Amino acid sequence: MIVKSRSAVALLSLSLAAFAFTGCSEESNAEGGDDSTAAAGACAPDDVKLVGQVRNESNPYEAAWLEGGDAFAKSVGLSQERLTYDGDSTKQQEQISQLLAGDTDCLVMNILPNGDSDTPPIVEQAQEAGAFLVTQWNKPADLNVTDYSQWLSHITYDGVTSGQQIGDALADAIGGSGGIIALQGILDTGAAKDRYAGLEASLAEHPDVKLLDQQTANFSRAEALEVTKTLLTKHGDDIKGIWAANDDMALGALEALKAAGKEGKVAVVGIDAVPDALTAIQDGAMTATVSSDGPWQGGIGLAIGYCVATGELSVDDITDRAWFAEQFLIQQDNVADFVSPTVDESEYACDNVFSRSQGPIS
Amino acid sequence: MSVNVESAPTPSPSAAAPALEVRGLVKHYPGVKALDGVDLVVRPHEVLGLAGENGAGKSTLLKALVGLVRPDAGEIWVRGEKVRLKSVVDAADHGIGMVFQEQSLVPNLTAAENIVLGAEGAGVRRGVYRWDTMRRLAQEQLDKIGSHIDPLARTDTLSFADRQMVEIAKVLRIEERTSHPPVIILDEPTSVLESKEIETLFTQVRRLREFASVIFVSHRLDEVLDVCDRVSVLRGGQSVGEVATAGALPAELHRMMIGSTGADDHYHDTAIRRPEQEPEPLLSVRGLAGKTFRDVSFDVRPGEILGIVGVHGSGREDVCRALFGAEPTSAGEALLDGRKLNLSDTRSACAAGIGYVPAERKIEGMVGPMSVADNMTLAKQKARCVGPLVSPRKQASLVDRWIDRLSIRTPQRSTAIQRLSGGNQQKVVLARWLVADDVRLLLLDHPTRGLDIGARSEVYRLMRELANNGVATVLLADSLEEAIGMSDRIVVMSDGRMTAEVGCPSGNKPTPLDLVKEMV
Amino acid sequence: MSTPVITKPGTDAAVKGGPTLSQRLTLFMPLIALVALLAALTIAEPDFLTQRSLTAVVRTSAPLVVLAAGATLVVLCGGIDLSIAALASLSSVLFALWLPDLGGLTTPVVIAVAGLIGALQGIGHVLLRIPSFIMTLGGMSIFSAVALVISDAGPVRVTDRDATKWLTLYVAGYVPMAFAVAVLVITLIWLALRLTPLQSYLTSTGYSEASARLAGAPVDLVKVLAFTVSGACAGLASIMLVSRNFSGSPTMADNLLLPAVAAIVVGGTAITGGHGSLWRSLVGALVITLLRVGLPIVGVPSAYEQILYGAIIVVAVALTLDRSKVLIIK
Amino acid sequence: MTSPAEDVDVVAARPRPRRGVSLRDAGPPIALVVVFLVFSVLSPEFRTLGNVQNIMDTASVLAVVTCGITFVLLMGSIDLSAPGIMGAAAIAVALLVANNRNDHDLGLAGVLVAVLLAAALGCLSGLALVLLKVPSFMTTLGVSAVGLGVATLMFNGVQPNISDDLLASLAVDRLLGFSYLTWLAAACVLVGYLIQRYSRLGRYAYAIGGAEEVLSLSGVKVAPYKVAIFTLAGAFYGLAGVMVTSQLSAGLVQAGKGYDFAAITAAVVGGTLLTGGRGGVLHSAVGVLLVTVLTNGLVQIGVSPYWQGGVQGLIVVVAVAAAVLPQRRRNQVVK
Repeated sequence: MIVKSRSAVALLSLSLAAFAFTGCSEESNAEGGDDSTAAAGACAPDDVKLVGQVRNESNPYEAAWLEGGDAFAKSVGLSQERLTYDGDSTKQQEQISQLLAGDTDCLVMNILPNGDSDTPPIVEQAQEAGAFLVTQWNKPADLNVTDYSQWLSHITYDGVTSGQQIGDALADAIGGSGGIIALQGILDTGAAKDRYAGLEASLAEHPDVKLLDQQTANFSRAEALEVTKTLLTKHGDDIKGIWAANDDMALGALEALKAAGKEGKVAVVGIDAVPDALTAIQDGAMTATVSSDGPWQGGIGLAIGYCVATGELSVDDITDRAWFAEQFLIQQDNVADFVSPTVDESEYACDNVFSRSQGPIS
Repeated sequence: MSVNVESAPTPSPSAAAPALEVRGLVKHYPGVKALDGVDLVVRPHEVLGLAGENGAGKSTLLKALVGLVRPDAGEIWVRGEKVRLKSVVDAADHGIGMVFQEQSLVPNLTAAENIVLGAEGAGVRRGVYRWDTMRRLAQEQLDKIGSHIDPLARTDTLSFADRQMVEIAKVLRIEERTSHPPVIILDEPTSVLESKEIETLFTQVRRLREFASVIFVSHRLDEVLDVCDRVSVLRGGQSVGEVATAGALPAELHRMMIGSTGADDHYHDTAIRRPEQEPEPLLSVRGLAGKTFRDVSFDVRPGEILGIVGVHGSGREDVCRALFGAEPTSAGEALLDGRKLNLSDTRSACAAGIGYVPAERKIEGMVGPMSVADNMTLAKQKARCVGPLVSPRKQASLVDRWIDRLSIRTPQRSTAIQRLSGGNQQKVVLARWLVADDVRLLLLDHPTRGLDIGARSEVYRLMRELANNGVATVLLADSLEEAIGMSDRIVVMSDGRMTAEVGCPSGNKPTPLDLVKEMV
Repeated sequence: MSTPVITKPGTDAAVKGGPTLSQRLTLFMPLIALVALLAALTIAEPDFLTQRSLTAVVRTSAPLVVLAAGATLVVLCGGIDLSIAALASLSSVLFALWLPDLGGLTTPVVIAVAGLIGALQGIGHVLLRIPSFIMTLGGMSIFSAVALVISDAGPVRVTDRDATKWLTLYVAGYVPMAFAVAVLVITLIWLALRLTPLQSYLTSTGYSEASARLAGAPVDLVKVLAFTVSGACAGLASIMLVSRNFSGSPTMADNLLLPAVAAIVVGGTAITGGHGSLWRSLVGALVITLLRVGLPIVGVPSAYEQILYGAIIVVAVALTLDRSKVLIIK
Repeated sequence: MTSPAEDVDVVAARPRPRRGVSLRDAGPPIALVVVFLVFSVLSPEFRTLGNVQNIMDTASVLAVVTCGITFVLLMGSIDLSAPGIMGAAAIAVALLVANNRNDHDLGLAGVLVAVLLAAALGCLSGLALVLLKVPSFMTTLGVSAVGLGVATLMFNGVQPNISDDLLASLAVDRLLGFSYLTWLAAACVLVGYLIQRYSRLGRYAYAIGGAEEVLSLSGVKVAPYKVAIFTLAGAFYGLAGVMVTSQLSAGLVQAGKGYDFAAITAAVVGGTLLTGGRGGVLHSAVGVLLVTVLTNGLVQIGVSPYWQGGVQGLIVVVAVAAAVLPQRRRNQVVK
């Protein structure tokens, strides 16, 4: 028996080794394998190593983000190394520090920090290692990009505005008065905080709209389903509208409404413009969402880093290093324009990378 | 093999040939020659008694007969055909089944399931249980032995006696694997039964004789003579003879078993004359009561060996554990040197200089994978420490000294204890209490269980030595003979109460029968 | 009293001793697995075998090592501690909250409190006779709940970084302080066991609790002690995490639970208790860390990464588990 | 359980008092009723029919998962593979029925395939257990990771949304006030109970948890049954994954997140012992309801969501303590 199991082990481990190789060989060409210590801003285009890190590939928005990164890398004849950390802050830090322990002279990182509090250590390590860093979405308000030479840029969408825009859209949809419930995102993220602030602002302008209840569903479709179900039974028909801090939760809420047979009777709004949400808007199941362009975000971060690394762009020339990207409120009338987001190559041109900037983060 | 349930068992055509025959069976264990050329003949429809001291090789022989042990040499013949038994199932296919001493039932299944386990036959169709069929199959078996228990009762809710009935019923299933009358082995079936249950068991055995051959193993010679047609005696792994039970006396059987006359000298009674005026009692138990015993009072003096005897359920084991703080007490007290013992945990008992050797050596006595040295010093850590720290040198010399003194056979002191033979394991467990030279009271629960004769006589000698050096001992003996042979005084317990206290000085020992009267 | 001497030899003869070759092999199997994995990663990505990246690996592994080492004690005496990760998260929050008031004292205080919480679990386990699995499963959810509430479900920034700066330094320029501390902790615990009867008590409890009790070993005390150390280690681990993230968060260490248990078992410690050591867990933790950060860094796509991770830990355990020491495999 | 045929003296000679057992069996249902009444008094919303429906709907998935894990626990093994297996099944079914990623439209067949995939994964942990002799704790941990990997592979960056009417309707349409999913879960519990009571597999699962060695002594080969049990459990997880997909009408890799410990908790609260051999599907079902009612009730009376996990943890400890205390013995081994 032991003998049998031993041999079984041997067999398994062999096949594993083989597996490991196939698994790795795909990527091994991604590494520029020479240790030429090029000073910052003077890397040969071929030496640049592009890395994009998001939570996981099992979420449409972030998967699209990585696709965008690949697209840009392809456009400059390189390839992007994909990293994912399963929404696990610890694992993200571990990956970053491991990554920065390698050859960092021409390393360009386009990072989606798990939460505000994860940004500082990432920035400091990048600064120390001299890698070119672009972060998106999450950063503590009191952390200034300009204090670091290697932290080229922090890009985000104006959560307050988007939160308010969909808030107003929701208010109009329910005829300016009635009860609504709010589904919050991961409370630790700037995005969640700003968007909720936007909702409050909108509520201030619509006194007749009453916020019946607010719970966090952690940006998760499944959690949103459960929370909404419970809130529906708790408040019943008082609920006229549902404000969700992102589309995944909005879609979860839609399912809950479907199960309760209230589909179409309750207005639902979200943010991010993920494909499912857009179709939902087309069918009139959802009222509104706000565009955020995953593919573009995946590309632009790398583009900025690439331009600086290759010296085509100097950090000092960047006017606003922490800036809002342009976004649109999407409703049934204009949804058609956004169903297939396209990124124009020209937007990645080094003199044009800030074309979507809406000005500095206030 | 026929799975025909209804047909009543028919006597086999080859009734003339022995149902089972064993020729020159040999089995070695590390350090022990368990079987040394055993011969055995079981005729159809007879009850053959198998007698022998512990370690005479009975259990090994039985295991060989049901395929749990592969003999190194010798042959097993079933109804005139030579067989190699590779497993219990294999043995069953040849019509040999055994009721194990430690019961082999699944506690959380019903009696019916246990009876048909592994051979459900019609009870299961395409993996689906048919409880009614199941119940019927089981009922048939139970009827054979005239037991009235409910087949669908969960096994662990049955009394021990009923569980044994279930075991017998389970074994009888092998009839369906062979057309011949089966051979049923009963290993120490009575050791844990009360007299009433024993009677029912005996009627079962006689009933079995109708359609099967039976090998009946028991310590209690009177029982053996009572229920068996013939008795075959083993000693030191060899068959030393046969006795036709008609008119035979326990004494002569016993003589064959121990190979000499009288019980006493076998137990090395060094016949030391104790001082006339009795010393003050070391341990005085006063009105001790617990779950299974009440109102127990006795004294043990320094250098005295007190035997406690009683059938299963007499509560003597629990008294022993209670004194060591391993069993809760509800009333009474125990004084050591007039100082009240704290019976709430084993720690304080150890601290007070009490040592306990449990019956279940492998489960409760030793830590199998741990080294001989660590096992030996487990209880008396101080003995191997300098201040708070362990001194390997001190431990080594201490352990080596005791390995030598008790002549423990072990490759190194670092060998895992589970790799030693039973006798040496027991000596290590005993040494555990001696290493610190501070033990004053030893509680020995079946200290010689499962040891071969040599190991046992060494344990006896060690007990004597300790007694002569003033250690008081409470002994739960393996057999009445052992109790009588070893003890200076014997307390008899029955159903949780003390029924008698018998003086047992060397030269003037009571007979087993004297005690049995008090036990039941 | 003088001790009895037995002169007559017994009938038992000696048995041959000494471990077999396969046993010797399984003894070093964890190390072999570690080296093999490192080799595989290097083949896949030559740059991986540099002093800098190896330093990064050990620096990264430090919290996991400490967590695993602590829990190993509980596993050694036959239990399991599922609460370590949640307790570490809670501790990280406590640290961040208390730092402003307690200053330099915070580190010892947090470790002490964590140890105390661990002890409480141990006491509940031995007094109420609740299986450790359940006890710590309950503890896990309770600690996370408390952490969420006191931190209001968000991270707590640590502004005064000097308090944890020392953990980010390097010993002799190369060895990360955090890892050095981890190794130091293991060494201390190991010595405390080796030099005192504790080792015997722990091992006997793990192998055969009944025997240990009937030999008068302080089984309950040993268990409580194990849980206490396990808790304290969780506390220390949390401080290492804080020193890395400059913040404490109620979910910071949660994802380290299963890796920590995996590290223990991959190290070859029997999950049934008795057999094993803290050093094995150290090696196991390094293996797991290599899998966690190594695979993605050498460019294994995340999907394959998970599949490999799953398959490798199973195989690793199959190789490192010394079956002669473990009777039933459930 | 007690049998008329037992004669008196036998009853007297019973080895163990029955009290502990009966308490373990009766305790959880009583607790369930009590908890329900308490919340009904505290919160008017709680006692509404709508909320009862909501509770049952919420419980349905957990109930199915717990069904599967119960068999593993009965054997005395443990199973942490639910998240991975559920994820894989969820994506698989989403890709096989009518969806937005490809033009498969296998309908029920798709569901079947997904469940089979899950069963295969379960079988994998069983095989690793009996062939490689690796503790189930680790094999299932590994299989969970493998399952997540497989799921991520199939997910491939684009959310599969299902348009299959049957699957979509399961979560929405109602029969006698309860969604079809709830009825499906009820059916699973029933099937589980039948397997446990009337199939050799189920009974042997008990026996393995009770006294594995006796089985082999009786000539039963245990290994195949162990593998079969893990396969069965995998199938249940797979079905649960399908149910999640129909609830969200989309395949999520994280479909099974957190269901491993949740299911173990529920089973244990219901009176299924981790040591194996005791409890069963019905016990676990009660446990599931108990846990779900608690969570829902706490939300209804407005307890912060953060506390809810903690309260559950407390309940588990209390439940087990209540079950074991009546029959604690000196020198008893508790791992």
